[in-house]
Amino acid sequence: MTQCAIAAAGLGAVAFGLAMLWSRSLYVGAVCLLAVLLQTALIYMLLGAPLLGLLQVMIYAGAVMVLAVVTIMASGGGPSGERFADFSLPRPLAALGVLAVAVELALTLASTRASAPTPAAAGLSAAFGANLFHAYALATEAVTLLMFLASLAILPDREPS
Amino acid sequence: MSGAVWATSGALFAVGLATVVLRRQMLAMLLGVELMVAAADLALVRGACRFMDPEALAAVAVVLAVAAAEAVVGLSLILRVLRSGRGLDAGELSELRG
Amino acid sequence: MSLLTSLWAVPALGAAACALSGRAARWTALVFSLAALGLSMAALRPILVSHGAGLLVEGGASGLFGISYSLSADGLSLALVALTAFLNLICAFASWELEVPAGYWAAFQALAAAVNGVFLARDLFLFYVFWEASLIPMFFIIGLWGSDNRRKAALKFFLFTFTGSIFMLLALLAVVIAHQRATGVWTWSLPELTGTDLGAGAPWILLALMAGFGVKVPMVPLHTWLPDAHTEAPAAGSVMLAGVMLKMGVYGIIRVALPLVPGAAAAWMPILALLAGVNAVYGALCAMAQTDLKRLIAYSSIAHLGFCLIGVFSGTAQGLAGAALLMINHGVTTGALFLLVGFLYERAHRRGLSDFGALATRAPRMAFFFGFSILASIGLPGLNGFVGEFMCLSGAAQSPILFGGLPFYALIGAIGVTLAAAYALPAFQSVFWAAEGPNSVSPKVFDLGGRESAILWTLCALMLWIGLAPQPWLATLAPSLQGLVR
Amino acid sequence: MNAAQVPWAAWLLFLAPVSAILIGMFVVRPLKPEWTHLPILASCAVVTVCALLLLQRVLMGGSFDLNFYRWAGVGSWGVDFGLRIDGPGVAVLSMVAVVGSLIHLYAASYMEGDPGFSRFMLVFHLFFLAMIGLLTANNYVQLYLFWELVGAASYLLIGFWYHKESARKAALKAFLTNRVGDFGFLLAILLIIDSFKITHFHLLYFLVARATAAGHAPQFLPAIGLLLIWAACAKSAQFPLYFWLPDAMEGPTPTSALMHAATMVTAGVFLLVRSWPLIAAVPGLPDLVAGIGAFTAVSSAIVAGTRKDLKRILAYSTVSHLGLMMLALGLGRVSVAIFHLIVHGFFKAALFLCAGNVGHAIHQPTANVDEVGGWRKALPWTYVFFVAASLSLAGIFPFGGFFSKDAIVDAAMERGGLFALSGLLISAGSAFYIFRMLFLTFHGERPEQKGLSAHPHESGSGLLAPVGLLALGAVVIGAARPVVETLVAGGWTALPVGIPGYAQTMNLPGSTEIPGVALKALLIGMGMAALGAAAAYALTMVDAGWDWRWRKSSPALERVFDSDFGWKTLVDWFARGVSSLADFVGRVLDKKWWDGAIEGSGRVVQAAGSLFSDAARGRLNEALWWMAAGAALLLALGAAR
Amino acid sequence: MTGLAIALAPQAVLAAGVFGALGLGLMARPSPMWARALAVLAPLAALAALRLVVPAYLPPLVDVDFKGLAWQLVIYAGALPLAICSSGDDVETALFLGATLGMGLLCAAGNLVMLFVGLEFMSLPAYLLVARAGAQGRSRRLEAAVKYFFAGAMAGALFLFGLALYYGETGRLGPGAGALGGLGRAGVSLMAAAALFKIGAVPLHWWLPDVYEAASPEVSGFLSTSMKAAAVLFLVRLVQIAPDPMFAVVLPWLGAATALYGAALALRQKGLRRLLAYSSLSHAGLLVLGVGAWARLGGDPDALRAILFYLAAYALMSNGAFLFVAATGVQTRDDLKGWAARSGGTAAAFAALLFALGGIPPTGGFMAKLLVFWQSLRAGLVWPAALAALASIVSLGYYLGLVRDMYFEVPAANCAPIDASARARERILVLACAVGAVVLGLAPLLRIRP
Repeated sequence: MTQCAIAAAGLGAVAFGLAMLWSRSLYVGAVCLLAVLLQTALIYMLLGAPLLGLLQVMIYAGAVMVLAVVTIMASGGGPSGERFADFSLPRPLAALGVLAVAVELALTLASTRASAPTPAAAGLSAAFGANLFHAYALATEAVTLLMFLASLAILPDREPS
Repeated sequence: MSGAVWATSGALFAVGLATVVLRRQMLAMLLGVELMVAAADLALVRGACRFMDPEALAAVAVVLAVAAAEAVVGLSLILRVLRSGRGLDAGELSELRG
Repeated sequence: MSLLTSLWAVPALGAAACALSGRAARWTALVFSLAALGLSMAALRPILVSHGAGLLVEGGASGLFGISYSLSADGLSLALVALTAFLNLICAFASWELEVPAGYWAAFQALAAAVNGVFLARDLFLFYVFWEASLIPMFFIIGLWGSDNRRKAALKFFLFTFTGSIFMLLALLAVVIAHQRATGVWTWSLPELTGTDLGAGAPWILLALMAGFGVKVPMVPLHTWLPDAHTEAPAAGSVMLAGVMLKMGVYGIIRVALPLVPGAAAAWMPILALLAGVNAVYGALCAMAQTDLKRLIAYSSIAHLGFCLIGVFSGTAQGLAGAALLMINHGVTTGALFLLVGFLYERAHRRGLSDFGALATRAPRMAFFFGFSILASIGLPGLNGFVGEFMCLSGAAQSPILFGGLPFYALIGAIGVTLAAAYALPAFQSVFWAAEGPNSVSPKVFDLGGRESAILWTLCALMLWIGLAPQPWLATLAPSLQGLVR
Repeated sequence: MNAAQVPWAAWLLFLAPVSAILIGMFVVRPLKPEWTHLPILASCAVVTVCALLLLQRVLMGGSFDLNFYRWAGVGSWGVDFGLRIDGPGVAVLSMVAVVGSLIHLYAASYMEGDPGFSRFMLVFHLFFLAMIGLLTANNYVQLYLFWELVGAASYLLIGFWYHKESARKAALKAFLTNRVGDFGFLLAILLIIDSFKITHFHLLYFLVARATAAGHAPQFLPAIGLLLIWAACAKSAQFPLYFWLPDAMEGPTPTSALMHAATMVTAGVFLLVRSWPLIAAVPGLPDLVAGIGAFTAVSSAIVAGTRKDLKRILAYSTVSHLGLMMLALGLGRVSVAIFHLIVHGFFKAALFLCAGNVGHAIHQPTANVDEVGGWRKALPWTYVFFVAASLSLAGIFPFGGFFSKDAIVDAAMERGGLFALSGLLISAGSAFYIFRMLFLTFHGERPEQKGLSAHPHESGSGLLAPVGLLALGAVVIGAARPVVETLVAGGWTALPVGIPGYAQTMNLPGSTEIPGVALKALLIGMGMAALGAAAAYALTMVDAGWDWRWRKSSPALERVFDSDFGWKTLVDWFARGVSSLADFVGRVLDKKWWDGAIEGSGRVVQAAGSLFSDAARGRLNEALWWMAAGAALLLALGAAR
Repeated sequence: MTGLAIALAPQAVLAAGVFGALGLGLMARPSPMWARALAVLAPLAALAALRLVVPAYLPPLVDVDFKGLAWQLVIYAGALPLAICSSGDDVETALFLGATLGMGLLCAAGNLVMLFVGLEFMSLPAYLLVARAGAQGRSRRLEAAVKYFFAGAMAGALFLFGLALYYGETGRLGPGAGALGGLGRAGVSLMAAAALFKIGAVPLHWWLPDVYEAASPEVSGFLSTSMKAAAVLFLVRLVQIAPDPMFAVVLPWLGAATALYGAALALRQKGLRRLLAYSSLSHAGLLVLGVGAWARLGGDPDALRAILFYLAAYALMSNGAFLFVAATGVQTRDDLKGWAARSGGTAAAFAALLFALGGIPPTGGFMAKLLVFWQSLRAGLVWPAALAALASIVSLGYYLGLVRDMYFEVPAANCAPIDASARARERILVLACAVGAVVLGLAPLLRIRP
């Protein structure tokens, strides 16, 4: 049962992704991305990592997407002109290049044995929480400092002395 | 049917890549990057659950934070370019060449 | 600071001293040149006493990666070091009245230091470092104080030699690696490396080494930098370039290329000897076609070194000794010729054969010295040019390499000797004897002064001395080449 | 025999000229250039005395061969320099010394007032020293050294009046032709060292004799012989390489007299005499030498008869007489060849100096047949000396020339066949051209000639005395026949050398005795000479205008004679070929193609650089596309295996 | 916890530095002197702390070994010039220290996640530093920063997806995964792409010239030395953690191609900074060749020592070159004409640096190139070494071209005289770097152990 739920969520995510790619206006793109993120959070929960799903929703869907929407509003991102960038080589060829990457990925993924899904262990998310602050303590601290540094980006430039 | 998760993450990654490479507006490209990272996280989580490995989950959490930081930096840079009057179009940015 | 180290360290210090001494740079240069000459004589004395058999070795503690600071000197290398010191002194005198910055004198001292380093190095790494380091001072000498299109010539000179020597570096590395694979020891010292089994790669390594040294000698296909570099360099620069830097190539072949890959060298010797023969004839033919006096002398250098290589590749005792002596002779004779062309250029700022006429009446001394040097250069017996060429050709005649049973290389060499007169004398005639042409600048040429004559008298005396009594010179040079005799 | 026992005369032979040149150059020339000739004349005197003393010593059997010092040597290979005073050497040496001194005397007054006087005298004496060295060398390398020095001196002297274009061209032609000859000589020396390991004459004679006796002559002996003949042909102006001698007349008359008549040109014959055992050991070579000699002699005698310039007539005459010497040598008569060399030295020098006086009479370096005529009265002394010398040249009985020239003709007759015919033709020919010159210059004014209107005046005593002595010598020299005979006989005999079994005298490949005056030879020789003289008289005195008439009537024929039967045009064509080859190699092949290709490679790299940098148009999307493509490439490579 | 503190002492010091810089921001009117002092003190303290560190392996994230320590030494030393010449703006100092800290973390990374965190930690502040630092050319710097950001973000995403694939196959985030199947190898390839992006290998190099040209010279110097060293270590660690035969084959040829590409393009550049950027690309190619040789030799310590020596020498040379641009304000090659006549001292130093960059013997540059050629020949990579040799010949074309412009050309008529006192700090540093580069050349004889 969870399997078809996962599949459905997956399909939904891909659909919204494609919508984001094709959407002319940035608003629609942002909303589609939000939907994709929610779908993946759902998949996390289905796979047995509810805490992570919650984290995803909180950090990603919440903070990041809000920032994105605000920026789009600031830039007046209504339906603007040309959707795709122009390339020195003709555009379909450019698309073909990207397609090649996708095909390669699909091939490598297809070659993996589809192993049977094991039901998520009960205590996984608990262990995950503890692990975050013991084994990966260094990483978490480093990341928090990184976020703090990233916030410096907002400070305006020094007026040229 | 865990292959489905692989399929979705692969597809999402491809779409994200297409968005980054093909779209003209920088903001859309940024969204594309976020999509690619989400796809990678999905694959990681699937692996973590399969191997019952809390470490991988912690890794995904860390990656989420990093992606957030990255988004902040990206958005601020794009805004600054916007405010300096060069618009959202990536094609405009070709003063440095040769 | 032991003797051999001082041989290259003193000129190096001299370079620094000249750079710092501003106006009095020429005096510092003179002092250091004299010191260098004295030191080289002191080093040469034990060799002379023991009839050229001695070998001085110095240093040797192995540093990092098997590299060790070790020098060695025998008859040949000390003779070349003495030649460098002598020519450096001559150049100091020759450019005494030029108004040039201190850098000019520093560059010459640095050049002498680097070249001495090449002749004394026992460690291949040290050999390569000095080999490339000698390019920098010459690059500046040609570039800064050369004549009109000196920039292109300087860059072409540097790039040409660098290209050759970078492939030489790869070859040296291959030998060092092969040695380590065989013995498990990293070492760059030449005596230990000779005789390593290089297996299938030997011909390639020989080719790369010959490319590196061939550019410097120059061997014909790799020679096109020489005419430009010589024509654009200042007088003293051409003297040092022709007198000493070309010998680094031949010294490299004798000391590094042939001993390192004896098997491949023996197999390829006929081809190499043929190339040497081509060098001699090709250089003479090109010289006949030149209209610029200095360019003509440059091509004559190619021809002379073609004989030198015939002697080296003949593999006979007198061939090798003749080649070594020819290196010294060429330094003296071509040095004198370049000085004369330099003095001519100082006065009239022109070098074309048709730019002058009837200089014999205006400048009889210059005519005498130029005639004397030209005769020495084309190998008139009794002067120094003949001794070297005769022994090289005699070596070629007796050499085991035969081309269809005939001493073919002696034949090519003899043709080269004959052609020598065909380019040298017409040049002498058109500058000194022919009547003044329409655009002749002869009126601006006044005769040589006392200083210039003194320099040229010493060179002419040396030419005559080596021509009539070469035996003491041969005694010091020959023993150090025993190894290559087949 | 060590250095101490060497007679002081031998030392002085070299010391005098060297010190004279050094004093002249460093002391006299800077102070008083016009006195340069004084130390030089003194040295000439000393050299003459020494030469005669050495002659007397060798006659008494005192010849020696000694190595002084090792010139250059490495391991087993070595060349020593030394001195060899023996029969042929000292014979030619004394002729050179006597004739040379007289010509120096003549030159001192002839060149007076010339701006380059001191330069001339110094180089003139340098040549003299080189000639001495050549004659007394005891090995091939030392001989080659002086051989080249003589060539260089002749270059400087022919080109003495360098403001004249023709003199410069002649000097260069002379030197380059000699260089071509020396190419052969150098190769010969190299092969000698390769085959015999030594270059000393007397050791070589012994080794060659032993080798030929044992039947296994070294592989390169024929080549060595041929190359030596090639060198001799260049220096002694024989057929293939003679064309430089007539042009060498551009030099001042003393030069022509000393070098291009008496001494330098005979060096080639002397070389063949020195290496005669080597050449005789190879079956075909002596006949080749004789053939070349005969052909050159006949052809140049004919051409001499057609020349207008006096000195050129004498030049072709010299070529002819050298051919005679080669012929004598080829026929095996070594001493006859040397004797004719000595006699020829005297009368040809006298003739040249007379020609010099004739030119001097009208203040020109040389005179043309048109500018002279009927000067018997105006230049009485010159006329007398000219007659004496020309009689000696023609080989008329009592005069010196008869004894040597007819000995050759006699040998030719004895050999018979073509050589006999050429012998007769030469006798007639030489009589014809010398008497034609005599009659045209001194007898019968002709309308085509300026004659007395050029109001010539006799030269001063300084010029006449040396000519007189030489003319006297030309007449008297015939008596020296037995002296030369004994000298040459000792030429190749053993000299005290430490090789065991060397003591015995070698059997001489050629006969050294000079036949006495055979009646048959007398008649034939005199007959042909008379015939030649009569023809000359007929074509110059009886039909006075003949000389000019045939030139106008058949200009084509004149062109044939001018170009020496087409040989000169062939040589010019070859010279132009070589220089155009050099131009092609030097300018097109080296500069344009090869150098251009190398510099071109630099431009190729720059073009590649600009191609890439145009591709980088700085667009962000394109950059990312390339990144994606790069990642795809790595993926493909990663998954490939 | 204490073990971690000791193992990561230098990183801790830098973190304190970052907090200090941020603290400065809070003060009302912070005088630039404080920020500048902090910028210099922090790396020096880190260098001092480096001596305390004892190599330790603290699973899963941290693995400090001699290699890591040596690399940190080179990175912090490479960061000093930018620290000394910093403009005293506290935000800039924070960003600079943050980037340096990121590199430190990367050196201590034990597994792929920490490697990724280190990568991002050093990249993000770098994007901002490029956008912010520097006096003029603000719009060009912004454009460069955006390009740098997007390229970096995409590389990060590629790395992540590669990590996911690798984890999907092996179930491990760290070393010790044994032979890899198809999925694992694909993952490794993607991760390698991210590393090669950071170094600037050919297909992934497009950002490098624009960033180095637009950023202020000191920042470019910092990026081209310390950042490149970190990127090389990133590749080395990646090869160590996930060894794959693909590296030994692809890296040498990719390195040779990058070297040739960089040299060919630098040959025709008119702008001096863009020329130095492409020359840095060419040197990156040689480094990749070095890593390829090291991978092919199966992780031979000698090969690693060669790479490290190259990075140390390059740190001196590249910083020196960019500082010369900063000190003299030279924009194009024509401004450089006749420079020796106008200011001898800096011209001589720059000439020495150019000779070093070109690999001419008495200098460190030659020693570095020799070692890389040596190791690649040892690994049997004859043809890539020959191509790299060809590249260094082409590179001489422009290095010597610059020396020719400086010395042999006549200065343009209307050029203003140079006052030697301006930007004294940069001039002194250029001289110091030049002397360092030459002394390093004699390393083997003076037994300096890299």
